[in-house]
This record gives sequence, C-alpha cells and structure tokens, in this order.
Amino acid sequence: MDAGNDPDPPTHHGPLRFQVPEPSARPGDEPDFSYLDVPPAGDTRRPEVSVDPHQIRDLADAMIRVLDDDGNAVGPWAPGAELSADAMRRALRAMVITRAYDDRMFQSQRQGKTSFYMRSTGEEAIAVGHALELGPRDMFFPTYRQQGWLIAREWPLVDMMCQIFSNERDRLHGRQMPVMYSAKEAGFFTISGNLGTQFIQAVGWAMASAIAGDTCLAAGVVGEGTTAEADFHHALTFAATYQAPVILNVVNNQWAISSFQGIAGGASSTFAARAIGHGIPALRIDGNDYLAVVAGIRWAAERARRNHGPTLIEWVTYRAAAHSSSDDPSKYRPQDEWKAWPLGDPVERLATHLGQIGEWSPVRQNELDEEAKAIVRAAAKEAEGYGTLLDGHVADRRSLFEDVFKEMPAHLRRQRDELERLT
Amino acid sequence: MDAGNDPDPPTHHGPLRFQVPEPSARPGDEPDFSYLDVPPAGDTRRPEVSVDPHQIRDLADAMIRVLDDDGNAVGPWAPGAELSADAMRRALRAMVITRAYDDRMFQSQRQGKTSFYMRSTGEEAIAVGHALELGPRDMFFPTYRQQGWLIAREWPLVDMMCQIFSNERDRLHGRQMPVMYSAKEAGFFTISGNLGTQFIQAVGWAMASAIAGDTCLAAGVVGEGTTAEADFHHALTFAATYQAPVILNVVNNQWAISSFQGIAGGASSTFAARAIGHGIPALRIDGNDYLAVVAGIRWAAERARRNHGPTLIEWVTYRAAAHSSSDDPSKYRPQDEWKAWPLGDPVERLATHLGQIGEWSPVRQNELDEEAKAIVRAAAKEAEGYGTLLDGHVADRRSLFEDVFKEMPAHLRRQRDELERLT
Amino acid sequence: MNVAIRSALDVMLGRDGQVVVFGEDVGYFGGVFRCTEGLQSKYGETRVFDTPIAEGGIIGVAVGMGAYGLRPVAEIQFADYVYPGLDQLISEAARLRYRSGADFTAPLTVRMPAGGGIHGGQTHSQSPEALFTHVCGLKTVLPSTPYDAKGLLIASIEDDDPVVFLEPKRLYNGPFDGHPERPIVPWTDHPLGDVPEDYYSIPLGVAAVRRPGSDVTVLAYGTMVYVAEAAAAETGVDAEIIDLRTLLPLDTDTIVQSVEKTGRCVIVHEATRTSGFGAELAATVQELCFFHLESPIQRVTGWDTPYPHAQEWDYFPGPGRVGAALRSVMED
Amino acid sequence: MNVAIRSALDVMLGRDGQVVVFGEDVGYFGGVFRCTEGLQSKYGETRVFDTPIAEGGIIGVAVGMGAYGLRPVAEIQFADYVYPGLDQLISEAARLRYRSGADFTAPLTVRMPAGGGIHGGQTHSQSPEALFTHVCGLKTVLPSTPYDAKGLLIASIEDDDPVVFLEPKRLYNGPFDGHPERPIVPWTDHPLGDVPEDYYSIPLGVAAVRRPGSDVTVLAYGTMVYVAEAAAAETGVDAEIIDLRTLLPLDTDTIVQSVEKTGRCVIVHEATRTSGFGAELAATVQELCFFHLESPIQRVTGWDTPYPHAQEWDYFPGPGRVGAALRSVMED
Ligand SMILES: Cc1ncc(C[n+]2csc(CCOP(=O)(O)OP(=O)(O)O)c2C)c(N)n1
Ligand SMILES: Cc1ncc(C[n+]2csc(CCOP(=O)(O)OP(=O)(O)O)c2C)c(N)n1
Ligand SMILES: [Mg+2]
Ligand SMILES: [Mg+2]
Repeated sequence: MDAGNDPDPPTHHGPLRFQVPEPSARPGDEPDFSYLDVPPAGDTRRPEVSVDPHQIRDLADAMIRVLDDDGNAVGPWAPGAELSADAMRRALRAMVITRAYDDRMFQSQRQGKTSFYMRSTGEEAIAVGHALELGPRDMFFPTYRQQGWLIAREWPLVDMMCQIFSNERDRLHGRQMPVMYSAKEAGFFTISGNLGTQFIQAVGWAMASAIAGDTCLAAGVVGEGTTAEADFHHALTFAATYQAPVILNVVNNQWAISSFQGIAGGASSTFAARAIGHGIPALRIDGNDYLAVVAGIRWAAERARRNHGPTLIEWVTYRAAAHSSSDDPSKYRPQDEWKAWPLGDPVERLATHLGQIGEWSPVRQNELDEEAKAIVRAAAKEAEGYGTLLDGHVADRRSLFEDVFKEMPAHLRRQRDELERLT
Repeated sequence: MDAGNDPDPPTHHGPLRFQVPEPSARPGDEPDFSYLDVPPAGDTRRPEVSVDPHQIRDLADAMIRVLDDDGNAVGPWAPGAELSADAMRRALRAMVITRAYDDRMFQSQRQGKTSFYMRSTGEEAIAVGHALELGPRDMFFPTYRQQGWLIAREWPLVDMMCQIFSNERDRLHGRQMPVMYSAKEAGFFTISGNLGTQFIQAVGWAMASAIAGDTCLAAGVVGEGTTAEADFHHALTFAATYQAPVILNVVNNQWAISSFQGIAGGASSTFAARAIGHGIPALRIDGNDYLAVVAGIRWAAERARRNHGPTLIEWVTYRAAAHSSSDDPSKYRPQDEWKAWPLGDPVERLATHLGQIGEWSPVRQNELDEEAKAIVRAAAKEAEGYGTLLDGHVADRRSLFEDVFKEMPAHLRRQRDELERLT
Repeated sequence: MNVAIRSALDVMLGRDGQVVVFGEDVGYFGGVFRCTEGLQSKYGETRVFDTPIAEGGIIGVAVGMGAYGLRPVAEIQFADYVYPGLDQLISEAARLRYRSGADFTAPLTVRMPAGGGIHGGQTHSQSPEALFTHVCGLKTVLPSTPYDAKGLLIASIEDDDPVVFLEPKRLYNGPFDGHPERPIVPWTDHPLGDVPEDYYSIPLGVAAVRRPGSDVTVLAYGTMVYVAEAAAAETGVDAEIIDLRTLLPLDTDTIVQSVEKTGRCVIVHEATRTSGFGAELAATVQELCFFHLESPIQRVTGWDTPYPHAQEWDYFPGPGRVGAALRSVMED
Repeated sequence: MNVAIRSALDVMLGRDGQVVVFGEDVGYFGGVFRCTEGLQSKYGETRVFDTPIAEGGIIGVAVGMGAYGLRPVAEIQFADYVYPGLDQLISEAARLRYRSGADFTAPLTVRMPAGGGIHGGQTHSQSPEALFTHVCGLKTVLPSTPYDAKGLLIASIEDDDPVVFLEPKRLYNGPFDGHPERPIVPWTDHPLGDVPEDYYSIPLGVAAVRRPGSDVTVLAYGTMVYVAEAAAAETGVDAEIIDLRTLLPLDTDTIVQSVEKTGRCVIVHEATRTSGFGAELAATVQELCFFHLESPIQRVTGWDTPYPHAQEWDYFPGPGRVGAALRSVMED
C-alpha cells in the first residue's frame, strides 16, 4: 500500500515525549514569578492609534506600565492632565468599595446567606477603568469578575446584594446564580455562566453599531483560561474580517480554577500575541497599574471610534482570592503567592501615585477604607432585610415561567398552573 | 446610572462604518492578484528545525519558494540530492494521474453516474508531497481535496471509483458521499463532511502517539476558509500546550465556495500568522512548487520527530476548478482567473524543473499524460462494470444498520427487519 | 420554495431597517440554494453579507446584534452544520431574555435547509429539529409549502424571540408528490408555487389540516406532508393529515380535536426515530387523548442510522412505509 | 458516588495502559468534584492531565486518540458545558465507525456531572441526556448508585463505541432520600455506599428493578430513582420502580414486562419536559404495551424553563409531584 515510502520514521529520533506544562510553584514551594518579564515603567513605546497592526507586533510581548515603584507616572503612556486627580480618586473609591463588597459577600456566603460568591480581589482596576473610561452608551460584555464596573457606575449596591441573596427584590427573580448580574442601563451585558460566549456577542454588538452607523463601541472580557474556547477564536476572526469597533480584553490573572496559564497555552506565547495572527493590534498591559489601564482603554477606544477596528488587550494581573467560594487554592498553588506577585496591588499603587502627586494621604486612605466598609455594611443590612437564602424569602416561584418567551405559550401556562396547584 | 461618565462618545469621530472585505476581481473584471506578494525563489531563509518560534515570526509573511521561473531549484530550501529525480518523477506521475482522475470523475458526474464530485486541480502537489514524504505509519487527516495522497500511495483507483459510483464494491457501502474516502492502511483518515473537525483530531492522534512513546506523527489539513471554525483554534491551542508532533496545514487556495480568502480574515493577515499567536512556528510556502512542498514537509516532520512540537504551514495555491460539481464559479469570480495565477501550475513547474536538470522531456510528459488517461480509463471501465448510480447497483441496504455500533443493538435489529419486510 | 424564502427576506429587508441577512456564501453569490440571490445588490453589503465559515461565530454575532437592537436573520448552510453553533443557540439565544429578566433579548432567526432527498449523504440530509424543541426558549418552525414558508418566515423574523427555521431542501426547487425517487419538477405552474409578492404573515404555533379525514390522524411536517398525502391516496385510508408547521409552540388543540375524532394516530418524520420529535408527539397525544385511542400511535421515521448516500430511498420514509402504517393502525 | 467513579478510573488506568483520563482541572487538582483525585500522582501526567478550557477541543482530541488506539476518558466539568463539544460528539465520535466502514472507531467515554440539587442555577444543573439519545452511534448511561456507577463506568470505558456517561452530581457526596431540600449526608455507612475495590463491570443496556410492585411502573434514572422510592413509600402506591441505568441502548424487555403486569406507567426525569427522554419512553411504552395500558402514561419532569437558582425545589420534581402522579394514574 505504501508504495515504497521510506520505511518506519527513522528511529534514531527516539520515541516521542508527551509534554504537559507545569506551573513554577505548587503548594509547599516558594512562589516563583521569574517566568514573568517585568520591564521598567515607561519603557514601552506608544504608537498612533491609526498604526498598522503589523508594525506593533512587538507590543504583544512587551508590557505597558506607567507607574514606577515610587508611584510616579512615567513614559509615553502616562495619561497626564487628561486624567484628573478627581477622576483617579473616583476610581480608587470604586476599587476600594468593590473590595469591601467582595469581602462582605464572601462572608455572607460562609454564613449561608447565599449559595455562592466570586471575588475580584487584585483585579479591580480593569473593570473600574472600563466603567469610567467608556461612554454611557457603549456596551460592556463582562465575565463574573467585573463587579467593579457596576460599582464604578454607581449601580445600587443594595440591588446587587438582593441578587446575591436571591431575595424577593432580586431583579433577576432568583433565576440566576449570585454574581451573574445584568444591568442594561449601566451598559453591562447579562453575564453568562458559559465561558467565553460573550466575546463573540460583543463583536456582534459592535458590528451592529457599525451597521447602524452609530458611534458606540463594545468591550468584551474573557479570562486567560477562556481564550481556549471557540468563541474567543470566533471573536478574533469576525472582529478582524469586519474591522468591528470592539475592545477584546483578556484578563490574564495567571489561574483558571486550578490550572495555571500555561495550560491555556500561555507557556509558548503571550495571550496578547493571539491577536497578531489575525492582524489585530495587541497591547499587553500591567493590569494592576490604573494609569496604564486607562491609557490602554483610551487608545483602543479611540482606534475603534475612528473606524480603525478592534484591539486586543492582555491585562497582566493576578487572581488574589480563591476562584470562587467553592474553591480552595491552597490545594494547587503556594498559599502566599499573591504576596510575591511582582505587579503589586492596584489599590495600593493608585493610592501611592495620588500621594506622590500630593492628592492623597494614608489618613484619607484609611477614611476611605472605613467609609467603604460602612457603605457596604449599610447596604447589606438593607438587602438582608429583604431576605436571604437562609430565611427562604426568595423570589416568587411563578416568575419561573416568565421571560422564557416574550408571551407565555400555552404549554408553559399549563405547567405554571400545575406548579400553582402543588402546595 | 452612568455616574457622570463622559457624555455620548465624542461625535466629532462621526458615525461608525461597517466594513466588508471585497475580492480584487468579480466576474467581468480583469483578474488581479496584486494583493499577493510573490518573492523571488530562494529568497527566504531556512532556520534550524529546533529554532525558537519567536525567532521566525517573519516567515509567516514570507513565501518559501524553490523553483524559479526557469525551473531551477534555488536557495536554502532546495532539497538537493536528498530528492532524487526518480522521486520527483514519481510525484509528477501521481499528480498527473490525480488530474486525469479528477477530470474523468467530474465527467462521470455530468453523465449522472455519480451524484457529486470535487476536483483538486491546481493543488495536487500538496497532497502528493505529504503522501510521499511522510512515513507509512504516520496518519494524514485530509479534507475532500487530497485525493492526491491516495493516488501517490497507489491506493487502487478502482476502489476509489467504486466509492464514487456508490456501487456494490464501494468499501463504504454507499454510506458516504463520493470523495469522502477512508483508507486506514494508506494512512488516510476518514474524511468528514463537517469542515475542520479533523484538525483537532489530528492533534489528538499526535498526542496519543506521544503518550504511547511511539515515533509517528500526524498531519492535518484545512482550507483557508475553514480556519474560521472552532476546531482550527482548538487544534492550535492543544498542539501548542502539549507540543504535539503534528503538522497543521492550511491550504489557502484563495476561495471557499464563493467567498474569497478575505472573508476568512485573510485581508488583515496571512493564515500562517495564526500560528504566531500560539507560539507555533509558521511557514508560508508556494504550494505549487513541488520542491518547496517537500522542503516544508521535511522541515516540519523533522521538527516534530525531534520533540520540538507542531508546525503550521500555509500553502499558497489556487483552486483552479469549481468548488464542486454543484458549483459554478463564473458566478462569483473572473472566468479565467486561474490563468492569471502568479504561482502557475504545479505539474508544469515540476516537469519544467525535471527538464531543466535533464531528467524529463515534453515527449515523456506527453507519454505520461496519455498513460495517465489510459490508466484512469481502464480503471473507470472496470469500476463502472460493478455498477453506478445510473443503473442502481448500489450497496446492500442491509448494510445501513451495520457499523452504527460494533454490535447491533436490539432496536437496530428490529429496524433492519422492518426494512427487510418492505419490498 | 427558495423563491418564497427570498421574497420573505426581500419584504422584511424593505420594511424594517433593523433586519440584516448573513451567512456563508449568502452575500454576493446569493446562497448555495439561491435563497438570498439578488438581495445584496438590492440592499447593499451592510444589510446582506458573507460571513466566515464558523457557525458558532455566525449565531454568536447574531445574538450580539439582537441585543443591540437589530433583527438578524442568519443562514446555516445545512442543518447538518448547526452543531458548532448549538452552544450559542442553547446557552445564549434561548436564555438571554430569561436570565436577564428581559433586560436583553435575542430576536434572531436562524434559517437552515434540512432533510434529505438530494443525495446529500449523511452531512447534507439531517433533520435535527427535535434537538431545538428540547431547548426551552427557542421556537421551531418547519414549513411545507412556499406560501407557508414566506408567511412563517416573516412571522419568525418579526418574533421577538429566537426562532429556528428549518427549510425542507427537497422542496426548494419544486413540488413533491411524496415519491422521492421521482425526478424534480419546477414549482412553476404548480398551484402551491403561487406566492403573493407582498407582505403577509402566518402566526407561529398554528397547524394546518392539509386533508380532512375520519379514519386516522397523521401528524407530519415538511416533506412528510406530501408523503402522507400520497400514502392516503394510494391506500384509500381516509386520513386526516395535519401539517404542524410550528413544532414549538405546538398546536395541541388542532391535534387533540382530530385524534378525538379519528381515534388513531400515525406520526411521520424524516429524522432518526429515537428521541425524535415524534416521541414528543406520541407522548403528548396519548396523554391528552388516551381514552379516545383505539390503537397504538405509530411512528414512521428515519432509521436510527446516519443518513446514507446511495440507499437514500431506503432511508427516507416514503409512501410505502407510511401506507403500511396507515393500514396497520386501522387493523389494530 | 465520586469515590466509586474514582475507583473505576483507578482500576481501568491500572488494567489497561491505553486508558487516559483528562479534562479541565482533572490533573493535579483532581477535578472540581474530586473524581480524579490522586490519579495523576499515581499514574503520572502522561495518563492523567489537565486540558485547556475548550470542550470541543477535549472531545476532538479524544476522537483522535481513540482513532490512534487509546481509550480516552474525558471529563466535561458540567453537562451544561458540553454544547461546545457537541459537534465532535454528534458529527464525529458517533459516526466514525459508520462512515469509515469500521476503518476507524471512537472508543471514548465522555463523563459529565448532570442534574440539579446543588444550587447551581441554570448552568450547573442541566440534564441534557435526551440530546445524546437522539444521536445514533452514541450510548448514554446514567447511574443512580455508587456500585452501578463503578460497574457501568468500567463497562463504558471497555466499550468500543463512544459512551456519554452522565453522573448525577447530587449523589456525588452522599445518598439521597428523594427530598432535595434536606441536607446532604455522606455516603459513609450507607449500604449503597459500599463499593468493592476491585474490577467488576455491569453490562450496558440492562435496567434494574429497584422496587418490585404491582400497581404502576415507574421509569426513572439517577436522582429520580430515590424520588420515586420516597413517593411510593409516602403514597402507599405499590409502584414497581425501574432504574433504567442505560438510556441507549434501552432495556425495553424489562420495561414491557413490568408495564404488562401493572398496566400503568409514570415516567420521571429532571430534564425539561418537551422532547425529553420521557417522550421517547412514553412513545415506546404505548407502542409496545398499548393494549395493557389502563391509563395514560404520565410524565413528571423539570418544567420547560431554565433551571432556576433560588427556586430550585420548585423546579426539581420531588416526591410531592411524583406522588401526585402515582395517585392520579391510579385513579384514571
Ligand atoms: C463552557 C464552560 N466550561 C467550563 C466552565 C467551568 N469554569 C468556570 S470558571 C472556569 C475557569 C475560568 O478561568 P479564566 O478564564 O482564566 O477566568 P478567571 O476565573 O481566572 O477569571 C471554569 C473552567 C464554564 N463555566 N463554562
Ligand atoms: C461545518 C461546515 N460548515 C459549512 C460547510 C459547507 N462547505 C463545504 S466546503 C465549504 C468551503 C470550504 O472552503 P475552504 O476551507 O477554503 O476549502 P476549499 O473548498 O477551498 O478546499 C463550505 C462552506 C461544511 N461542509 N461544514
Ligand atoms: Mg484566569
Ligand atoms: Mg479554500
């Protein structure tokens, strides 16, 4: 059959080897982030927003950083006067409230008041930056780790909590898991439990905006683990083909539940580099540096609005907390890895910068921390007053059958009536 | 709600514009391949097979070419003495028979002897090169346009035709459409009608070979249009993560039915470049240059066998014939586009090279053409003797129920018996 | 029927600026079954355009466009290729309204040719309608005549929920007398081929009685309506043939009324038998009409095998098999 | 039950060098439900490993590995996430043997936790088994006890065809008395929790009678077996409860024998009702036992809505609903 092909592949090559990437440290090991190349702040050039993507392939391997170790804003990406101290304080406040909110809701889960919670600790700058830099009619397609957007947009905390507690005031009627918010008025797309699906939807939304001759853009988010899903590829392909006005964000927080970023292919290339293959400009940005966050979003948004098409941004950050309330990270990574994370804490870094320019102080920070806790405490008290999973004050079960379709078809009416008849 | 975000996106940007890529020429236009940058043969460097993929990103935009306009083999990729004149004549012969086979089967479709046919005209070098360069235990995961592999491996033409005619000797019992061959003994994986699925399967097969400590590699093929499918992305992701011993081939024949390669995202980057984003080495090769084909396959195979992992190759070629017997390309592209194709015809170019080195002549080419036709004619005569769709001598209908499972479950036995009872 | 489909798209593109039509080869070329021929040159490529070959991407962008406020009409080239897009249909389109408390909706229509009869083998012949009907939040439509195809497609596009619209490809180019092995003749001059040019719509969820009868109720849709008609004519069994037209929501009233009258029921579809939509129909009919039934409900369906290429007519449930069921159900 | 699953994998990894186990978080960590805990450290990461988050890729590589000659056992983290992998299951794994004339086969097992009862909301609670049963070429298994889970999983891995193996996640960490709202207790000390350490297998396609009875036949699987037991106990209806264990191929003999005896039938599943596997069961039972049936076959199922988070017990078909059906079927 083989018609005289060379015989068996030359055996002098020896047997093949199956290679599975390994993280740099496991429980018991010293944390080791030597795999991460951290350039000095200000080191990376800033191209024009109209640049040909082929000219900036190197940025996929670089890292845009603005804040140096002392909190100075340096280099071409520093937003300068376009980012006022007020705006930065507003961002800081949103991040601090987000962290307080996360902590409190996590505690509530431990107390049985809700079934599930997911914190965004250490990654707050990314969602907050988007919320404050994008326009009110732009649409954000988030994951479950962007509650910072809602808080920065001053969506009512009580509303958010009523969903966490699945109580009678839950806007989603107890249908969704906690943390899977939907807030169209705040430009926040309904969160899916299925990873990555929102990424191509963001592209579709942006295409629609272009089709309509509108001026709004979309921004989608996935975690680095989720880049392996089909919809990540769909998003890049469709965004490139139609030059859609969309910002494609990959939040690389180093972990996907128990899998380190190498399992998603991060050992052989950066996630920003995925864009190169599609002719989309790639930025790789220190996600814990609020000024770099703002600079990157502004660049990509400006590019999109000028009809130059999509941008992919890899945000380098670290998932400081457990994946969710069901997870125990000490089973798969060193307990104190977060402390060794070379890009620090976004809250502290922004506070330091504000201090450096004379617009903040440890005392004010302390006040803010306390105020955030108080705000969250008050909101939680109010929300718990409407019920929690513990006391069973959940949304009306009749609502189960609503919104499956715009108008309830006969078979659902029959099923609803059947449920009604059960005591 | 928006908490004082900037008002509507600055309207001085004007409305967004929806952008749909357009081919360079439509019916009635002059063919225009100016979008294709064709470097002189021999211009592209040849790195070591162990090279770090990051060092050869430029090759994704280059084009590896060995044969110059006069048929000389030039440059670092020229296989030299490792590719004998005999081996080249064997390849030429396989290509010529493939073309004769395609022409004849296409005619048979027009005569109603089969329902459907797909030609590979103009792309024969790629499949033939793989068949002759890979080992007998390697596995090829083809599309419907790689019949050249089977012919180069001397799989019986009569067998292939019996499938085209769906007659009683059809090895696949009339279950599959014509052209969807399966030939395990020839290292040829069963062709799927669903685009792209074989690409990730090739990676899985290669992973299995590595898991087993075997020495065999896999090679998968997709068309450029199919790179948009999820399984293309899955293949790159898994191949990169596990450094699987696999060759990932993208046959860019410029068209996907009526869609030009820009609709798949080819207007903003090469298809080879997709690999860069995954840290996989990318080669972009003149697919109509048999010597370049051999050189590329050898490089990638050697790399895989030495445990350096996958390679993605974009083969630049042109689909000279209609997409299939159901298609009429004059509806969407200039009638004579193939004649203007700058990379010529792989058969002619290999013949010219052999002539150039004194190993071939127009007379011998003529003889080969006639011989190929005669071989195909004889095989067709024999195969038609076993029946065609026209005379209804198709495979036994009882076979419908076999091979759904290894052992036929009761419900299928009952259904088979029911069919039996019908006259 | 492809002319009727095209006319529906034409009418809706003209009436509603939010309607956009896209899919593989649907733009310049006009679709492999010509359902979108001429629409790009009429409405421009902002409204009618080609997409990359990625069914998941196609449905994914449709969901995003719907959320923005457009009314996307996406074509999947063959129903056999919808599987890469199922996640976006099942997990997203079907649930968007529910999970967001109606904050966001997915008013999209996903068209796809289904069924056999064109020698397409296992990857150009499938009838996956049952899968969609199991997904709450999706509507599923499958017309059998050009007139219905246009009216139902317009209703589907106007519907504010996601609709899967399956088109029996055997009927695209001509009417069908129930005998698949006979050559295809064009719709021209066929009474059912006469489709008004203007806007009209047919409500989703309403079945049509194609042939009144008193012996047995036949539940069918798509090509099988014609097979049932042929079987009734050839066996002389006085079958009441109901063309479901919409599978979900299902018109149980029409079904129950008929079965209560006839006391017998035969269900016909091309899809594989196990867990096909015929199962749901049989389960429902016996639930609602048990005490009227005089014999077991029979299903005549595709076999539980992939759709073969060469033995297509041994697979396709033709008038012979349906006729046998009609006779047998009368004997029981 | 997760311990039994782990034991089955352990046994098969030990017995057969071709068995490989992989999926999201199954390697170092041992799976979010701990079903693969300790296996990577025992067998090495060549045999047990983590994968990228891409269900289509996971099943795709499994098909390729199977074609090579391995016996892949892939985990999908939740059945709710199988949809991106459906194309590889439906179009590839299920058809490989057929379309290649048995040249290539796909001896893979795809495990996935299914069903509700852990407050997982709409994306951690689904029961998509009906979809798989509509696909010819796939076998579908869904055990209800740790003992069965181990024996059936071993049989599935040894099977030369692709098997979808659904694991009722509510049973992973403890037995179930049919009342989902009661707290979970561990399997320890529960008689059904006792699983032999060694190799044994339970043939696919054979149902088990969990409770003999003479009034009515209850067809159930997974968690619903316990619900049916509770309902029988609480209503006093003498139900014969059949645990199907394998949905495809289906053990129709056991079913028919029972329904011919009882003359009544109630079908219970958690999945949405329309086109759920209960439809196939009802259709089959009335086909095969029509003249023995004294009342309509009733289905007690999940509602045709997404699985809610807060009102989980209003969705989950508990002993109350099943008991009502038992009583009503006796009255008809
Ligand atoms: C389609 C799908 N597959 C699997 C899961 C289960 N899952 C939930 S979160 C998660 C990890 C995601 O990691 P990453 O994308 O890095 O996001 P991160 O949690 O780090 O923000 C997994 C596997 C899911 N929700 N959806
Ligand atoms: C999943 C899937 N979607 C759509 C099709 C229909 N289809 C068959 S071939 C083809 C074009 C493929 O183009 P390309 O990948 O460039 O390969 P080529 O035909 O040029 O070799 C399409 C859309 C299919 N077979 N499978
Ligand atoms: Mg992550
Ligand atoms: Mg092509």
